[in-house]
Amino acid sequence: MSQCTRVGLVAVVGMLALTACNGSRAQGGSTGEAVRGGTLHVLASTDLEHLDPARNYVTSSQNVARLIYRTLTTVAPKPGQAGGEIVPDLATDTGRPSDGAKTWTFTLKDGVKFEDGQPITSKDVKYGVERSFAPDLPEGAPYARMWLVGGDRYKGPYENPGGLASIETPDDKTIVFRLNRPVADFGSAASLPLFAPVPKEQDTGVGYDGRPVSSGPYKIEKFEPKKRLELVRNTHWDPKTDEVRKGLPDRVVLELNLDPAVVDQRLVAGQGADAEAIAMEPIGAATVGRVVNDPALKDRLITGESINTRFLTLNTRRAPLDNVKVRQAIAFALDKDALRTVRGGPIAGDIATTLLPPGLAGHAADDQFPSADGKGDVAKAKALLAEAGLAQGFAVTLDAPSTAGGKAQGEAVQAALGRVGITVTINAISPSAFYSTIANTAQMHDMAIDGWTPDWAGPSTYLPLIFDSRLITSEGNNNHSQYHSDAVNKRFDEIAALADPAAAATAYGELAKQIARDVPVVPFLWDKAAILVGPKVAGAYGHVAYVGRVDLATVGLRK
Amino acid sequence: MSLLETTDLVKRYPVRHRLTRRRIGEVSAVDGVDLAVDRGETLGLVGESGCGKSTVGRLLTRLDTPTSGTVRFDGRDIGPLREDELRPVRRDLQIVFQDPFSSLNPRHTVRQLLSAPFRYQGLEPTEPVEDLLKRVGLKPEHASRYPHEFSGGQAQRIGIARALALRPRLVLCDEPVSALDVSVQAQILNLLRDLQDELGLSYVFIAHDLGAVRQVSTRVAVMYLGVVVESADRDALFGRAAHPYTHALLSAVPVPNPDVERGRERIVLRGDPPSPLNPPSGCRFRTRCPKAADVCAVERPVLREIAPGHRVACHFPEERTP
Amino acid sequence: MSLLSVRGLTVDFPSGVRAVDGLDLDVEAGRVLGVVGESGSGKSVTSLAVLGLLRNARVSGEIRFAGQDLLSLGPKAMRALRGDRMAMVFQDPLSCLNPYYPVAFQIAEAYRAHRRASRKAAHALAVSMLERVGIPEARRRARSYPHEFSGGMRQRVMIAMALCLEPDLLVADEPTTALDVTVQAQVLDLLRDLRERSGTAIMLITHDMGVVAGLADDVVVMHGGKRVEAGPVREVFHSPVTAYTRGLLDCVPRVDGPLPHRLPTVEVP
Amino acid sequence: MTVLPITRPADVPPLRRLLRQPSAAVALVVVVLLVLMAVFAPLLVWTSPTEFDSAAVDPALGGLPRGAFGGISAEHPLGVEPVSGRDVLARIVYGARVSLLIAVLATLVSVVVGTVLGLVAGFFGGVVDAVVGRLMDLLMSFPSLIFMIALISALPEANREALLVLVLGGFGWPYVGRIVRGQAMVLARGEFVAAARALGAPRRALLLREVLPNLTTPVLVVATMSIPGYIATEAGLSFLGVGVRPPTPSWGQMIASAVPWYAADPAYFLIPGGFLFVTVLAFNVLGDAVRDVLDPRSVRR
Amino acid sequence: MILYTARRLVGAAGILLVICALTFAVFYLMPADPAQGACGKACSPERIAQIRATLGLDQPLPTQFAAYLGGIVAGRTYGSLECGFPCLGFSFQTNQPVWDALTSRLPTSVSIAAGAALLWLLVGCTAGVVAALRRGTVWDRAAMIAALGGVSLPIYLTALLSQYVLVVQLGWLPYPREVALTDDPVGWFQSMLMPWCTLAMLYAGVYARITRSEVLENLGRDYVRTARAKGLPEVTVLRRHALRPALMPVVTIFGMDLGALLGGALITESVYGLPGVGKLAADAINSADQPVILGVTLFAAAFVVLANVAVDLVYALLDPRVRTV
Repeated sequence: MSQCTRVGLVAVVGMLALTACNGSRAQGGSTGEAVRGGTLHVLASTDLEHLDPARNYVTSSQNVARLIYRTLTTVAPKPGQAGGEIVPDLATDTGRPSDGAKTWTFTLKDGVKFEDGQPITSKDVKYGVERSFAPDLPEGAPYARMWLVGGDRYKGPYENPGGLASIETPDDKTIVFRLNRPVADFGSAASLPLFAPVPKEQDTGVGYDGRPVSSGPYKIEKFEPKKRLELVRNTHWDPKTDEVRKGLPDRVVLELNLDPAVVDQRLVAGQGADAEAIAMEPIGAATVGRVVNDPALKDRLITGESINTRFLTLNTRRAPLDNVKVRQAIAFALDKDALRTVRGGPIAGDIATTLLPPGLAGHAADDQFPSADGKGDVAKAKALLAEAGLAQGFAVTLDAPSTAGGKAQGEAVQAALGRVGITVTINAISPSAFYSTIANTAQMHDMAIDGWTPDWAGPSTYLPLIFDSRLITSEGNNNHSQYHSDAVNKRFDEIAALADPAAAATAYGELAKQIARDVPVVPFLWDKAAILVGPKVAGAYGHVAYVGRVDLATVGLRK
Repeated sequence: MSLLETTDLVKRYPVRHRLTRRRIGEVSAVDGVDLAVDRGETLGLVGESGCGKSTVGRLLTRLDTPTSGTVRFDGRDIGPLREDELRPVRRDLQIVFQDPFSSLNPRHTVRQLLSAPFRYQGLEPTEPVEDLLKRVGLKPEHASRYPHEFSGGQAQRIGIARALALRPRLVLCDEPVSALDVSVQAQILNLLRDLQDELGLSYVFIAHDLGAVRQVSTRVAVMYLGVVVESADRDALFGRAAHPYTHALLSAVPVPNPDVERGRERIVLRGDPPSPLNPPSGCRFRTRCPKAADVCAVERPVLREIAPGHRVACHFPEERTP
Repeated sequence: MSLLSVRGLTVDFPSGVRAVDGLDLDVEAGRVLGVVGESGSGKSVTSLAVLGLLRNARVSGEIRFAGQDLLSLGPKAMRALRGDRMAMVFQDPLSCLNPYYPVAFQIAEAYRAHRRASRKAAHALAVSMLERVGIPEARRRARSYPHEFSGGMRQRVMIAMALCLEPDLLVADEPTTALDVTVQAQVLDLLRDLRERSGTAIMLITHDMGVVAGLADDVVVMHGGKRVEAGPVREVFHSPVTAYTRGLLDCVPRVDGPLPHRLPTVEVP
Repeated sequence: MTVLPITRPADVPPLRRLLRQPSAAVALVVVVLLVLMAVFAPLLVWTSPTEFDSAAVDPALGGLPRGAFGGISAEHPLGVEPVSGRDVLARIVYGARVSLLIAVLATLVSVVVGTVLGLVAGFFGGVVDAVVGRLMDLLMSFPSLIFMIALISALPEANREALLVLVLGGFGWPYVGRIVRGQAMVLARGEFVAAARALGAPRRALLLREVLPNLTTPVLVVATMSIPGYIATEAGLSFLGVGVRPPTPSWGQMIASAVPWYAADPAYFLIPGGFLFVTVLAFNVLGDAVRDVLDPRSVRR
Repeated sequence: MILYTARRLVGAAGILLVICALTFAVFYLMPADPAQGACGKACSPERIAQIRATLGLDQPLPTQFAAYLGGIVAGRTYGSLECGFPCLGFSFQTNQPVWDALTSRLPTSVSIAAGAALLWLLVGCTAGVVAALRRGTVWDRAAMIAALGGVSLPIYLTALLSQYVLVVQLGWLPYPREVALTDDPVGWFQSMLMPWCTLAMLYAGVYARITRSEVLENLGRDYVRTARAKGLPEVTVLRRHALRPALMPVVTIFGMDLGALLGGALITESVYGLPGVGKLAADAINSADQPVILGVTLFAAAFVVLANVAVDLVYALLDPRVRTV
């Protein structure tokens, strides 16, 4: 869940960065065969938040981490929706459930080694998971803590060296997880970085973030946070044990924290070393025009699919937004097209009409607040406001990140709602404080620029997390709209009990329609990622698990 | 009783390092000075730069506070008075400064300048500005002008008019003519003399120009390195100077007469005045004195009377008569 | 022929002020000419004009030095004369000495500008000049900076600097005005002494009639940029022709002689 | 003896002397025009600076303005903002209000605080001077831009304009204070102050009647010279994202939002940038001329 | 002199202490809770409390401040983590020691500052001298107009314009990026050229004006007249007697500017995207990374304060009047 959230954060907050997802057909620029060798450059306008597997919970870092360490399972190295498929990585399969999916067993492959040649054992995986309980190492995915038996009391290996009993390692190849409830898609969760092995002797605590030990094709040669990461081959990685990663370039160099406009311009120019570079983030709106009008550039543009949905959250507890008619009026008044233009226009994605994006299982076509070109239906909105007795309008406050992109989206909302007499004041919040502010029920104002990406390509880490009223907490709250419906809560419990994932997905799709009628959020964009790569790059495609960013594990350079 | 009298007046200033602002010593600018000015009298205070005469002036008018010793004005010690207690005294005790331009606020008109004394004293003007101007030889229409529109001599007249506005009994003139051209000097000196005759003023006239001092003073005190070395009636001092320093001073003044200048025996002192930071022991003049003897280095000569009203601080005063 | 002969000298400033207006004067070799006047009389401007140190001013008339017409000389030739054959001493020795360099350096600099000499030789000469103008411990003091000297000593340094090339003409502009009387007497003595020994002609500019009386052979009285009166000192002082000169002589309060109740004042011509 | 009289060419009024310099006259005209533009903004443009015009931009091209030079047309004489299609002219005109108001008020704050503290420190010396002097040293040693950003982003959003004025003025006053202190120190030792003391003037009168009027010239000069600095700093802060809040337009904010667009739509940064440059230049030229006219030191040169 | 230097350094340390305290205080006004930020979204109150304890955020403010100061002089430990002298803490964002972050960014900032300073000194002082010597001529006027224009050019405008013209349109220069001088001197030069010129343009104007007025002032000094009266060649007069004293105030201002510049070429580095100390500060402020903000502020202030001390000492060394009592 937080994966999405964090993605949402990065995407909303990043200066006019576009996040994209769905429908990865585009192979632009990837004519020619990728060969082994060379140095791949990655130009990133963001930073790698954490490389420590216990803390790594942001898609861009996960994408990079896949080059460095392996997890029990991982996502399939395929473009489009196929990328959502979970495949074995360190383990021989995607996990064997038993005890009604309350016990999960994995067996490690033979011949897997750390960068120093030491074989990877199940104890290293167990230790890696245990680290994610340490308070010193926050920010990681919460699933181990939520689901493992005794996880609520365990404080990590530094404080409880005895380890967590619910993770068993009967031998060096086998690892067994005992859960406190049935979890049907634990195999998907096992693709998260916290299921990567960490050799206990080489654990440097907080410092591990700067130099995690490699189990994958590359190891860290040099890392300067917010500046540069240089990766070189890990000679102890055996390609025969790894069907996912190709490990083509000899070196991978990431330039971090660059200005997004500079990244775009360097890739547009594509000269020198930049010919062998790819962008980490989608192109900015300002670059769209040049790329669209230039066939050579268009050829180098990759459109990756994403399962990220952007929406405007409405606080259902604050008057007059507690009136569903007012919320519906806002849904009609919103100019989704203008909001999309802020993010780059059609290239940045499709105008959203449902909560679940088309790439996600359970998506069902629906549009309860239709308007021409997504520009809003002012007349209907006004009529609804009149019905609610607010024809003269009212004033609200919108929380938005204080970045250029955040402000621009805020202004677009401001201009659109102004058409129906709603005066919007933008409360610009520093990006670092943005999510903790709107996650605080006392601090969240009337509306917020918001969004969600599930942790894996299924709806189970989406709707229940943000619309179950029983999960509302005063701080760290995910139900930003503070939406409450007993009927919906009940339905969540029923769907969770379903054994068949497909049936569950369909049920979530139906439930999404029901929630949409109450308008706790107004979806406006299904992201896509339009990413530029250099002319010498081959085999690049956008990966749905990495919100449409280029799959680093497979990309290579042409001869 | 004298109108103004000082007893053992001492003023020391701390000396700070230029760069570090650290106190590195102390200058005795004034080191035990006794003076007295009687009503209607002009006391000339003469000496070279750095001898402490201007400091004495600031102490007499309480622009500075003495380190020790007393300043009695009309019998009252004004040394320890607070500024508000001093205010009434200031009506009787005024100053004329050296540089007429820097002593007149350039942002004020003559009218403002000349009414300021009354305003600051909280008094109704007793004399129109125009009358004050006329008294010092300026025209009434000058009242609306600013100081920089005047010549040096005229500006000094304004300074004098301001000092006289409150009808003081004593005016301290601190080098009132040394910034002026010779021809203007004479006018100002004449004006001061006329005003004294007219208003019965007492003056303390501080100057380095012995000729000007002789011209206006009734009594003269000579200072050297913070002490008075000789004091006497004007004629006694200029005619029968007893201190070697006074002698040297008088002999050094060039006289506008080629015959006198070429013929006369000149006493040319050697070297420069010592630093007041580290004055010589005993007699302060001994380092440059042609008559210095061993005793001078040991014993500080006291000011003693060698004739009625003629006092000198020297172990070997000149006994010549003209 | 005079060493310096000025005829019809006129100096105009861009502001429209005519500082000197048709001035004639002569300095004879080996003699001292006193130029007296009050402030604004144009005496200092005259001295600067003679040395060719006036900038932004129009100088006309004729200045002949040892037969050469200075106004027609180029800057290079003027520079060669300046400091070498004619030198100058100014009023305020503190501001006229560069605070950043030791005094000996500044003297040696003057010497080396005109004569080929090693640094060392020039320094030695500077030390000997300092000795000659009566600076005690000259060898040690040579390396001191101007601010470490007293006013009188600084003026001695200036004089040493002016005389180090044994000029034919020394222009002294109010050389003692900034000094105390006792020090002034020393400096006047020094000038008198130097002149007797070296035979340098001096053009002495001053407002002090006493200084002129003590040092000058001839005198020119100036007022408003014009020459009011000129002649041998004795003549001019004893029987001044103009009321202005008489006034200037009489208005100065004196330390000797009769004491008038009021001073005579000057009649401006 | 030659005494340099304090000459003050006051025969010609300062304003006329100012206008005699062609550059200063032009600068003054520019400044006056800018001020008029800011004051009468609503009369000059009818378009709202916050109104979106989606017809003026092309979403397919990422919101690039339709038409040449940033979408210059009869409707939008200076073009439109990419993406939103807001009118650039309207934003420039209203932005001038914000930029000028903040700069002028910040100058006012720094001048008032700087003059009062500098005057008191310079006049009284001693402990007061030591305290004020230390405070000024401290503030001038601050990496002020970094600290300003941290401070502004730390403080509540309540009123950004007022906050900017206070922060700019708060960090700016030592530069006024230092000059005033120096002058006050010289003036306090001056003979005309001694003369006033000798006349029995109370301290208040010494400060207000004797010393203060003589500070008007340096204060006026430093005030004029500091306005362009504040305009540029405000724009810089807006540029770095801690300026006035959207949708209030400010020039710095406009330039900041133009950064990603500079290659695609150069007109979008050239127009506000040009206005900013001309404004700062005009104030600089004017400040320079004011100093020449009022500061006797520079007259002498 | 040694005593004086020591005293000045103690004074400087005092100022830094106050700056440190103020910055520390300001950080606690910030809305972002570092513990919450570090914890992420799925975060329980207990977990936040644990993080607070590890970071020492649960201590009273003065205690935290004292611990911080202690770290600077002697190093400290955070839980299991050793932070050696001079410890400015660890970045909340990257866990990198702040000291390492600063020092790794210093070469870029030094490259920018030093090159720009050299350029503006050369251009500014030359223009100032020429303007002073050719006072009132076209040269003078042109130099002064250019100077005023340069001073009035906001950095971000110059930066964008130069980048648009030289990089985008003409392609004469590559996009500035971080290149080590030792790795690729040509690339380093190409990358630095625009930042240098941009900064130099801003400062050169100031220096031209200061130099001009100082030279003019010195040309009017009596000792220059003396030098001419001595018959010195005009070149010597200018060099020795007009320029040298004129450079004193230039040195003073230069020292302070350089100190300030090293501390934060915030806008230049941000616009050109160069990872210097200024960029570090901007990023840290955006992410409410308290230890980094504190570190950069102190670091920058230290440069300013030390530059002040250095300038005074240089002044004392250069000016004989100050040197001897």
